[in-house]
Amino acid sequence: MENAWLIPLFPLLSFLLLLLIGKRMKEASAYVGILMTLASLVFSILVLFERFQEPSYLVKFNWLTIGDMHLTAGFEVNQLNALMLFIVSLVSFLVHTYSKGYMHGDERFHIFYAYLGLFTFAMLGLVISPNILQTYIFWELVGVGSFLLIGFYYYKEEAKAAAKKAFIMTRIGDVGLLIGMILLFWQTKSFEYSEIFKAVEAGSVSNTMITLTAILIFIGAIGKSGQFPLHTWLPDAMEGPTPVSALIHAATMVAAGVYLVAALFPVFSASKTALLTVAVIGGFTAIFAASIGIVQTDIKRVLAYSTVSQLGYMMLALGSAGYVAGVFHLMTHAFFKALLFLAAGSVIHAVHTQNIEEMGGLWKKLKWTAPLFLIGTLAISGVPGLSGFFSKDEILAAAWEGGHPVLFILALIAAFMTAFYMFRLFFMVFTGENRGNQKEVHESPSVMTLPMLVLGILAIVGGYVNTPWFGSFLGDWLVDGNTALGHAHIEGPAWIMFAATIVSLAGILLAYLIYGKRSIAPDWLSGKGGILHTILYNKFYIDEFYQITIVAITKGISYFLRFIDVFIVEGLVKAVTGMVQGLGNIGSKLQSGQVQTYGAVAFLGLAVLVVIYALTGGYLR
Amino acid sequence: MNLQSILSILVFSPLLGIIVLALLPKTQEKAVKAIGILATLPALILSLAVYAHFLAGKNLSDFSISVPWIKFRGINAQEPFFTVSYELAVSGFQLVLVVLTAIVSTLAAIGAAKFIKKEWKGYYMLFLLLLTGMLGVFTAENLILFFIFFEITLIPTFFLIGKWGYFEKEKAAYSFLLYNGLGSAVLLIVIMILFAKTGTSNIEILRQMMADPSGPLKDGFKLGLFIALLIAFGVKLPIFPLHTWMLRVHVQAPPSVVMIHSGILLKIGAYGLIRFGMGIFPKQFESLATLIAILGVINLLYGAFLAFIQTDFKMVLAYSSISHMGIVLIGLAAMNEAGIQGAIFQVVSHGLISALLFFLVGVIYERTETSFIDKLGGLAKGMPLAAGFLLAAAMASLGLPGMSGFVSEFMAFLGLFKVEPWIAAVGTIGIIMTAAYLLRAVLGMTYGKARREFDGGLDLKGAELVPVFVLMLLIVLIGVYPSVLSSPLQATLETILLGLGG
Amino acid sequence: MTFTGEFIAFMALALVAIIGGVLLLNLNKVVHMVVALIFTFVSIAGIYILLSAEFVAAVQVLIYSGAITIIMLFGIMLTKPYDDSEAKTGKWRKILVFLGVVGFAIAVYLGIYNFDIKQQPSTLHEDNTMQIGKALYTQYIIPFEFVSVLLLAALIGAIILAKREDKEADKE
Amino acid sequence: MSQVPASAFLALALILFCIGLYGALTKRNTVIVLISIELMLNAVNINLVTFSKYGLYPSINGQVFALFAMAVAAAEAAVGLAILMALYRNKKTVHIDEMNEMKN
Repeated sequence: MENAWLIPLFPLLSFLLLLLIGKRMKEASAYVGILMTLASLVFSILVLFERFQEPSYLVKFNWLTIGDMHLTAGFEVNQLNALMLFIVSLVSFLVHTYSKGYMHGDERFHIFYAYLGLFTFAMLGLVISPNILQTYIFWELVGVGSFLLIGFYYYKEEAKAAAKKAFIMTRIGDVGLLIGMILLFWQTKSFEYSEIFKAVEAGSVSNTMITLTAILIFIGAIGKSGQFPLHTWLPDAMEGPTPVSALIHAATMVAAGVYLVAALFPVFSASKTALLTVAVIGGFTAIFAASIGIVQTDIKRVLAYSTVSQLGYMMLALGSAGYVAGVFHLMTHAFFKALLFLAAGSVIHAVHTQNIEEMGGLWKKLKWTAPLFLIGTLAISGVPGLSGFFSKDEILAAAWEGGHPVLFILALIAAFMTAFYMFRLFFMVFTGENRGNQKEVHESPSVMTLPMLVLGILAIVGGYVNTPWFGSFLGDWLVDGNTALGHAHIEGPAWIMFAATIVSLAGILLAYLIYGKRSIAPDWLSGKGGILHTILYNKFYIDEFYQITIVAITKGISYFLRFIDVFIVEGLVKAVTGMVQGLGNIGSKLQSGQVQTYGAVAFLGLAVLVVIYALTGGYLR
Repeated sequence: MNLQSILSILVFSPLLGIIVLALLPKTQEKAVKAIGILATLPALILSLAVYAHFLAGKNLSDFSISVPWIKFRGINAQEPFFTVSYELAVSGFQLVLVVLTAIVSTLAAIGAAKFIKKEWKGYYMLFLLLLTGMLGVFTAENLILFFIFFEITLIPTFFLIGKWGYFEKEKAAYSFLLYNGLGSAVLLIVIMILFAKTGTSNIEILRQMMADPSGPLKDGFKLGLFIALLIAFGVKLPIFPLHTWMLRVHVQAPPSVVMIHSGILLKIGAYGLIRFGMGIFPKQFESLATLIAILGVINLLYGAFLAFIQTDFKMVLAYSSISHMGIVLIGLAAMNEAGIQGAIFQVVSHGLISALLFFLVGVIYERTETSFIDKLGGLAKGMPLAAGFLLAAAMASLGLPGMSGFVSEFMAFLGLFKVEPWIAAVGTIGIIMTAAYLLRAVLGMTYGKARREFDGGLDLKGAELVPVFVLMLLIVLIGVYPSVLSSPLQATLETILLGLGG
Repeated sequence: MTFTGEFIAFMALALVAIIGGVLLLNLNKVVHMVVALIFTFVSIAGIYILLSAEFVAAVQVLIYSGAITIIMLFGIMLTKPYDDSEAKTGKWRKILVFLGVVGFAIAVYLGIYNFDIKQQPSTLHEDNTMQIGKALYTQYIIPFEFVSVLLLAALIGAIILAKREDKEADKE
Repeated sequence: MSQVPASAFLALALILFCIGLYGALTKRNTVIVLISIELMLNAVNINLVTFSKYGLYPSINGQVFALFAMAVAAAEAAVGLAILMALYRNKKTVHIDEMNEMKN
């Protein structure tokens, strides 16, 4: 574990190397990236296994001295960190591999790999940070990696807008995090997680302050994890290449918000209000995003809203004091959502469109992709036996036990909707007639299918590390007797599991009836163009709302200030210069060229002086 | 070599270049350019040597020099002599600025070989004179000497802007001279009053004299002097509403001059505020701290909001400079280690970043003959390196961690949140706005559809890469390992905080 | 104070000088003005004699009453002194200047009216010309030579200035 | 020993000087202005000569200076008139208020 600091450095090396010499390496750049992330993965696995036996490991050194305060940097390997390291490096490695096939032929191939390296570096750095300042630093770097990759197709106006939006919206959240972090610092005199927890536990921080800082930090998580009301950037971020969506906007970065809340869980759990806020925002986002996902027609956007919804789920879990449930779902979600995105990428790669209304009947043509996509869909829908089922069950139990029946019902409805829209997606893409006009549809090369296969396996078996049946290994390990983190496993009533199963199966059935068997017209809910459909299709007009409020207000202030700048500030200056100029004009008018006038003036001056002299006798007293 | 004479050599070494240039015929362009660049090197090497001396753990006061210079009596023969000494010295803070000046100047000289299209000889002679002035400003240990160097920076800048600038260069040059002339007039009044009342113009002695409550000046009078200083350096910084001159200069001056101007000359304002405002009048600074914090936030937001709607990228950068100087004020107003250190970091960091940004703008302008955002677009295709660095520089400017902008912004806010949380909270809007306006501008230029066809070979090449790489390297170095900058500052900070009664 | 001959002479000369001056200001024709001034100059020469400066008096008559008045008359005759163009300056200036002059005169007069300096016996009237000659050729020899140079320069300058330029001459 | 006090001569000089000054500043005809200036110089000469006789140390120096002043005055009159002639040729006027070449 002493060498855990190497893990983030490999991708950084890949980034630097590719920036400098990537142009000459062309597509061989992929090997650099793959090799480096493989190294990270190997180290991560080693660290993970080491962590099973050994206690946490923490190294720090002085980074910056401010007076008598020493800010440190370093790295820490604890349970959560080790797990995150594994997840991130694994998904990153798989995506690196996958991209070799997906990005084949792009003229900025090496840049893509360089950016991937930068992002992976930042993400790995984020998860091993021992203090909140370092977390913040990598937090922002992750944002930049995401920004660069969203805007990878820089010549597309949509990509440009999406990248900008992603950066600015997450920045709004980041400022919340920054303020919360600084306030926490002045309360506890430290950025170290351990010091902060100690101070919070000792009660040296007032309750309102904890609530305030926790909520401010949560704003950061909202921004990064695409929670309502800062969620709109995430669906737009789908303008980036699909592997990027899989890596950043499904498995890792967006989960950073969840990770942050998890990492600071002792602070959150010290304030009921903060926890409730997290839970409510999470629950609302889960159902809100799911409802939008029902009507979207872009395959990636459906997945994106599903991501938002699932992240809301995790937040709900954390907010209901289900630490283990949240982290568990984070892990399983990383697997199956990455799988779904990679599979979707494979589909897009094959048919060159993202509109699901132009797909259909691809089951036979995509021999590998289709079953893998089905696995992912089943997992996310919570069908028993797959990973999503266990984690979702855990969350529902946590919500029930957390004492929020309303949130519990919200979660159930969200689960139903998830199952419904995911299978709607599945049926529309893979079954029925092909509605598009693709001539040749090829299965993707093995370099793309293999990573999907790995993820597919994990999506199936990933849940078995923490089940009510075979013991809650993950939970025990994560909590490790730390009471601040809550229980290792929440034993909910048995009916919850059945309810969850029934709900998801109902969702699947409904989707099958509408889109698979077509025994119910697709416009049963409300016809296309109906009010409900329109609202959902336009995502509740949130973007438009922001456009007419925040953006317009900002512009308004700007123009108002420009008015001040141009007319008042500049006007004052003009007034002053005008005054001087006026005086000058008067002065120059006096220069009439009349010699006698000059002489008269000079003489009058002399006369006045002489008179004064005569009257005063030479002294002015 | 005698250590004491090093600073004098450092400061006056560019004059040697002027002499050599004066002897060269105008027509030998290459030689003129080469000497113009070479003449900045002695200062660079010497300043780095001084820095190395400091790193070796030796005392910076080895370099202090004090030679009697002017001596005269007042009207009354019984009064003691007024003496003005030729005094140069460096503290850690000054050293950092001297190194910054030397680096940016060398790079700007390299840039000038590219951007300046006529009369290199005159340009480089003025440029080197300016360099001497700047180095002198940062090393002078005496108010009179400081003022002389301060004025030396004004005149060459005026001509550099007025002769080699763009279309409205004369107007820009005059408004530069007008504002800064007024500012330095106020400064001169303050210096003269201090000199007349105390009989000394040595900064260190003045500092001790002012700290003494039984000193020769009353508190109310000191407050007046401090406000005058704030105005004098506020013009330079610039503080809203004294900023309009600087917009014109940023837009009209040639890029290599703006590199110097935005990178170094604006910093003289911050330097003066810290050294004299805070150093000599700590109590007065404290009593106005809230006001300064509010001014800082106004600067920050005002610049940011206005940058958001500009159509000319140079204007965006000009307003962004105003905005960033707000952070300096915010940091200073915090009156604690974190804030002041943040402010100094911001001074250095902004110097590097804006030099880089203006260099890149210069390159882009040279290729495309416009700097309007809506006329550019899609530059990433024609000139990927320039676009990449522009984006990186913008990221540094908006305070991306891992680059110097973040460290300073972070510390400044860290400091202010301790004393004025509400003002600081309002100020954080500026962080968001910074991201918004920079991305809007930079993405507008580099991303999107290319507005025109670019032929090959437009990208950065050859000597142009040197400044870009060096500046980027320094920005990242400070961002990743801030101790490289903070360790020389510790002694200075302690002195200042001592004065603040911390 | 008794009315000695000297005093009566002074009063008469002073009166004539002042009347000449006043006429200079008030006459209408330029030539008359110059003629009025001749009276002033001559009476000033008389004053010089009262002040035991016979040589200066002689020179005064020669240069002022003679040379300068003559060239001024030439100047008047060579130009066209009478035209009907309106004056460009108002009468306000005249009033102001008049007030200023009066004020100045009063102020200075305050300084000199009781200026009673003790007289010393002097020998200025004895061989006045010889004394001047001695002073000029011994003590003031260098300034004297300079004056000659000055006069030469003035001569040449005046000629060059007054000479018509060749082109103009060709035209006419 | 003179019966007339020095202040009388000085007062005369003052009056003449004032007349000359007034003339120089108000007369339109340039020739008259020149003559007025000569009158002022004459007033000064009276002062010089007066002080050469009166005062603690009477001496010939005052008279010598008066002579120098006359020489200078003569030169001035000559040059002044020459300038006047040149100007008159160009502008066809002798009125001083129309000679505003110094304007602008």
